[in-house]
Amino acid sequence: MEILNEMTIDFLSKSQNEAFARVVVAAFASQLNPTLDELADIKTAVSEAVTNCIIHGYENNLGTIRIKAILRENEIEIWVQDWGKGIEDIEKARQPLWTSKPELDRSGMGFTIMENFMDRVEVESTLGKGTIVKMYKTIKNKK
Amino acid sequence: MEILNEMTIDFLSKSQNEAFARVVVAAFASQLNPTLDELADIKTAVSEAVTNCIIHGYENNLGTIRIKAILRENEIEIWVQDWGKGIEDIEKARQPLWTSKPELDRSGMGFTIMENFMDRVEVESTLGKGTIVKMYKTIKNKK
Amino acid sequence: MGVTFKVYNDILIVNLKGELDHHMVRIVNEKLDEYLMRQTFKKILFNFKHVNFMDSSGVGMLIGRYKSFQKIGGKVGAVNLGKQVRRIFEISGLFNIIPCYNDEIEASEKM
Amino acid sequence: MTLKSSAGQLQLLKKAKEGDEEAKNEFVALNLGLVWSVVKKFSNRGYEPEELFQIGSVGLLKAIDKFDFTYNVKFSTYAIPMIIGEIKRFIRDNSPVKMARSLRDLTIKIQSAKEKLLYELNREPTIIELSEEIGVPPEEIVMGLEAIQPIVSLNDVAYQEDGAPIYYIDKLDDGEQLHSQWIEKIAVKEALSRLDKLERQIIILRYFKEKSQTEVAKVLGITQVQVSRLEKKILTKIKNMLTQ
Ligand SMILES: Nc1ncnc2c1ncn2[C@@H]1O[C@H](COP(=O)(O)OP(=O)(O)OP(=O)(O)O)[C@@H](O)[C@H]1O
Ligand SMILES: Nc1ncnc2c1ncn2[C@@H]1O[C@H](COP(=O)(O)OP(=O)(O)OP(=O)(O)O)[C@@H](O)[C@H]1O
Ligand SMILES: [Mg+2]
Ligand SMILES: [Mg+2]
Repeated sequence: MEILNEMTIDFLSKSQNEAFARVVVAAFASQLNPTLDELADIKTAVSEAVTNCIIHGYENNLGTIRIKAILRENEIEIWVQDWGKGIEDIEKARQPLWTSKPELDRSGMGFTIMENFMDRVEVESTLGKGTIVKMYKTIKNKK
Repeated sequence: MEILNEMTIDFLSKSQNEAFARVVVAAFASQLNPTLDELADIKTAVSEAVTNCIIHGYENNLGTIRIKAILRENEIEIWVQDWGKGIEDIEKARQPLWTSKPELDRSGMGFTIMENFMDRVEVESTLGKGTIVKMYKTIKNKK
Repeated sequence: MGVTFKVYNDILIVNLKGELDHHMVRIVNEKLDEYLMRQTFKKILFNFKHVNFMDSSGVGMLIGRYKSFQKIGGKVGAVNLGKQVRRIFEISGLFNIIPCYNDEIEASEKM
Repeated sequence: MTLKSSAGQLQLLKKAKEGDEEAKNEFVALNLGLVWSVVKKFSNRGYEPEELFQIGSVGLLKAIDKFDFTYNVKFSTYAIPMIIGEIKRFIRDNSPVKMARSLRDLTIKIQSAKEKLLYELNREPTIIELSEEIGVPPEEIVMGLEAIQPIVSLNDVAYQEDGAPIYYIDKLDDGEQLHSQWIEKIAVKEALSRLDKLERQIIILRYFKEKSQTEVAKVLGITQVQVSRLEKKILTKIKNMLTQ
């Protein structure tokens, strides 16, 4: 499908940027005329992915997080990328309630939430190189 | 002065992205706890620079606009860059009411607005290569 | 953005304001730990009235408090859940361990 | 707009500065477009454009008075920063109130529009529907949804003191005169709830019902001086609560 609009943003892996990332993606997504619920879904999914970059990808050290968003006629595609630790076993990581950091009060729900709030989630990762989470959501034109 | 936070965003030179660009910079600048008027000033200045990239830099063709923002303790630094036409005579271009496009109903006020709403404005440009507008505003910490 | 505290009978009410993400959870935990060091409570009620967003970090925070309060025979509750917060509670199964009340009065009676 | 040649305009300006009222009026008329161009750049501040236009025109008049032909600049180069300065000064003196009101109004408007459209459409409204209802770009609505502002229901009671409760919906278009700094934060309701009864009465009478200190004194049975002292103390208290 034809690309209507596109943006890429790089920011530091600081926790104060989590809210910033949510607003940026939501503001961009608003061009597809979503409902407030759809916007809330997108914000939540982005929040999960960005938080993962901060606490798992970079383990709270400083690094760059990149979010890319593509708007097509009825769909938003969002990539959340880090150049951090990477995921050893993606299938295991995506299991509900599986977390590598129980001591940090993580419940292992991030991927489950992303999968529930977006329509499709793909994860690419290489140990020591980084991780890209790609998420897709259909936003039908309402009138 | 030490960099507190930093972000870089690339987006397409479409006019529907002007509002998006304003909100992105405003959301980022909010971390310095500006007053609502300081935020409005920043948004207006960014709007002028982005509009210039669209109508002068790319002359309404498609291109990439890059905004970079750096937060220091009492200051925000904003770069607005395009890889378009470039400016032939920067000094002349910066004159109040000077415009290369009077037929487009432009008043030639953009740079004057940027200079009056931000504290300092620097312009770098190379014909055929592009333009970078760098703007600075002091945002004192209020407590 | 932030957290304020109020005491209602023997319940510590934690008034949350803002988006309960990883960043805010850190702040809430810090302030809450500080508060609990000065005075212990066995009952804690999180007020979500001014929270219109929560993610897994908020879930983790609530589970963490549930566990630590359980150890001392205490209870954790929540009030005033908004729409999005409610969804996160449902999806994460939080309703199974954190009871939600309509207001402080009901919480006080039932906790 | 008929544009006199710049040489012609310069002549007019010369005559105007020599005391020729007619030339001055004509010169001003020719430059009102300039004032409007500047006013347009302040469209996001919660002020009526006509109001800012009047202020900007004052800046234009000042520029005419102060312009000196020995300055090596065009009149417009000199005038624009003066017009901007005049408007900015006006905004700064009136400000936090206006901007904070417009921001708070936005929050309340979003809530109100959401409820209205939900009822009308029988489904969640889209962001563009909200945008059209409120008259604010979608991206700004996204920012307005940020939880720095607590979402208040219009049917929430703003406060209630011995009498009919005042709802937030009543406050939407009122001209409260609220003390400059603290209105920037919108957690007024919470702060009010933490005052004691007398403190709350004073704030309500002074800032929501706009009574003078003397009138307040009469209602409460204390002296105007006491009201003044108490008011100062209360505002400091509220400010501290809100900046914590
Ligand atoms: N960007 C990433 N880089 C490295 N590892 C990651 C990344 N994202 C996720 N992971 C791994 O996948 C696991 C599961 O992630 P998920 O978000 O589902 O749960 P969590 O982050 O551990 O807990 P929660 O999201 O509930 O706070 C993580 O524990 C981590 O090991
Ligand atoms: N990014 C850019 N690329 C190429 N030329 C530019 C760029 N920005 C500004 N210019 C040149 O500088 C001139 C002055 O810009 P300025 O913003 O002050 O006025 P304007 O854009 O012509 O009118 P207005 O901003 O009032 O609509 C422009 O007319 C244009 O020739
Ligand atoms: Mg996670
Ligand atoms: Mg311009």
